[in-house]
Amino acid sequence: MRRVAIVSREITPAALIAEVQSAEFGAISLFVGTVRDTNDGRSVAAIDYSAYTEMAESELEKIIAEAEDRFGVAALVVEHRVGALALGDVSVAIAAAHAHRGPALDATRFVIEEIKTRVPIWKLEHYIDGGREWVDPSQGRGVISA
Amino acid sequence: MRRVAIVSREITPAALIAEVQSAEFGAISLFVGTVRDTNDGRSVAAIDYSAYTEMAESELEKIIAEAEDRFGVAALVVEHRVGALALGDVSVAIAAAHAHRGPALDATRFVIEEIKTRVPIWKLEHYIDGGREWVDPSQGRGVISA
Amino acid sequence: MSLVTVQLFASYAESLGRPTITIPLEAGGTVRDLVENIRSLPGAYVLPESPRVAINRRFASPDQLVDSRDEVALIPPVSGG
Amino acid sequence: MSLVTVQLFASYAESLGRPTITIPLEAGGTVRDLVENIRSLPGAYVLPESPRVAINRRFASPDQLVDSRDEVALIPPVSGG
Repeated sequence: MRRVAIVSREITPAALIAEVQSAEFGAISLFVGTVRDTNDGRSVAAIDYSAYTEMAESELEKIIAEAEDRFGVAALVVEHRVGALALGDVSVAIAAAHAHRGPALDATRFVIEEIKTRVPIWKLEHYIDGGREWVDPSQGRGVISA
Repeated sequence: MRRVAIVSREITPAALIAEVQSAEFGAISLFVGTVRDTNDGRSVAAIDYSAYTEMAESELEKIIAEAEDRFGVAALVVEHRVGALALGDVSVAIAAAHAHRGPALDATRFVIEEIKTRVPIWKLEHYIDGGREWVDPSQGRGVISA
Repeated sequence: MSLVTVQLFASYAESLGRPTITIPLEAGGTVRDLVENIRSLPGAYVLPESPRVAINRRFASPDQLVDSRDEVALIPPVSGG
Repeated sequence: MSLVTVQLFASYAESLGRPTITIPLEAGGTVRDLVENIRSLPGAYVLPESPRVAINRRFASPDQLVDSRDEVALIPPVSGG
């Protein structure tokens, strides 16, 4: 089971677990990213996620192929949501299954780290104080403030 | 949210996620252990899990307190099931949440590794060929064969 | 001379005011040349010294040649997850 | 001389045929002394050279003193998860 998707609906982590689960695997690792109420000391009200969808899915496919090569994890499902997300909403979920725990945990961490550096998805944060900012992890702060 | 439990009912991973989830956290890491159909090359039919329940819960409490100290993870829930488990059944689930992904992932891995070395829980594996064996990771094989 | 269509996203699309731009490029032009041509547009101050460029949905090096039939995109610093 | 109740689990309980055993121990006896006294029981061949012992739900060192009021358990190699 290998699948990636950029989705514009709610992500259900339990569905990803069910997708990778199999009696041949003894370990499932799931990572879930959610919209946090604070970033860089500012109170976040909501986040708009956008993507270059075709390339994002293509990069995600490459990342899970690399994870399979590195860790031998054949069951790996990734969903990333785009659109207007509220506080607490799930933005990304990654589920990996393997016979043993080590590779399942390694694969999950690898995928989220790679997503953060090379998958073309962007966050526009809206703050409680009315401001908004494109999040730019390479700068520590966004590139456009308002 | 900190909670540990040795349970004799089904474990629902999604319930653990919901327990640790909060808008103050941006990352949730979940590890799920399940009954695998093969161990050490033998076909497994089922596993009986037993525990020294009071001490197991006490060790789990210590482990999550250590994880909190090490990784600053304040939301950590662990359930381990005992009794007769079938193939694919969830034996253990660990959910950790944190503002950031690193500590959430580190805490989950720490807890499962510690469980494997110091929580008094035991597996009696039943094989398709009719044999049974107490699993002993320190030996590579069980200590009693039949 | 050909015209290359370039997709913009996020802060770049906002600053340049459009989701796509059409940029003239000499035959044999590279990613570096394309970026230099984009710098003359209003709002292009938002671009860092070496913005990431994707050609046909893969990250491209500055020396890579650009063809007008390529799917070209400027990729702002990513922040998914 | 006092009597110490020791809980057994998993392979140890199976090999020694009981979930608890009662073991005589001299006053001032240690975990090491207790384990030596257990070795005389039928089925005790299952015990490794230094079995883990828990006193009051904590792993104990071989030199720790054992009191008859303690909650004592022999802990087989764990295999949870």
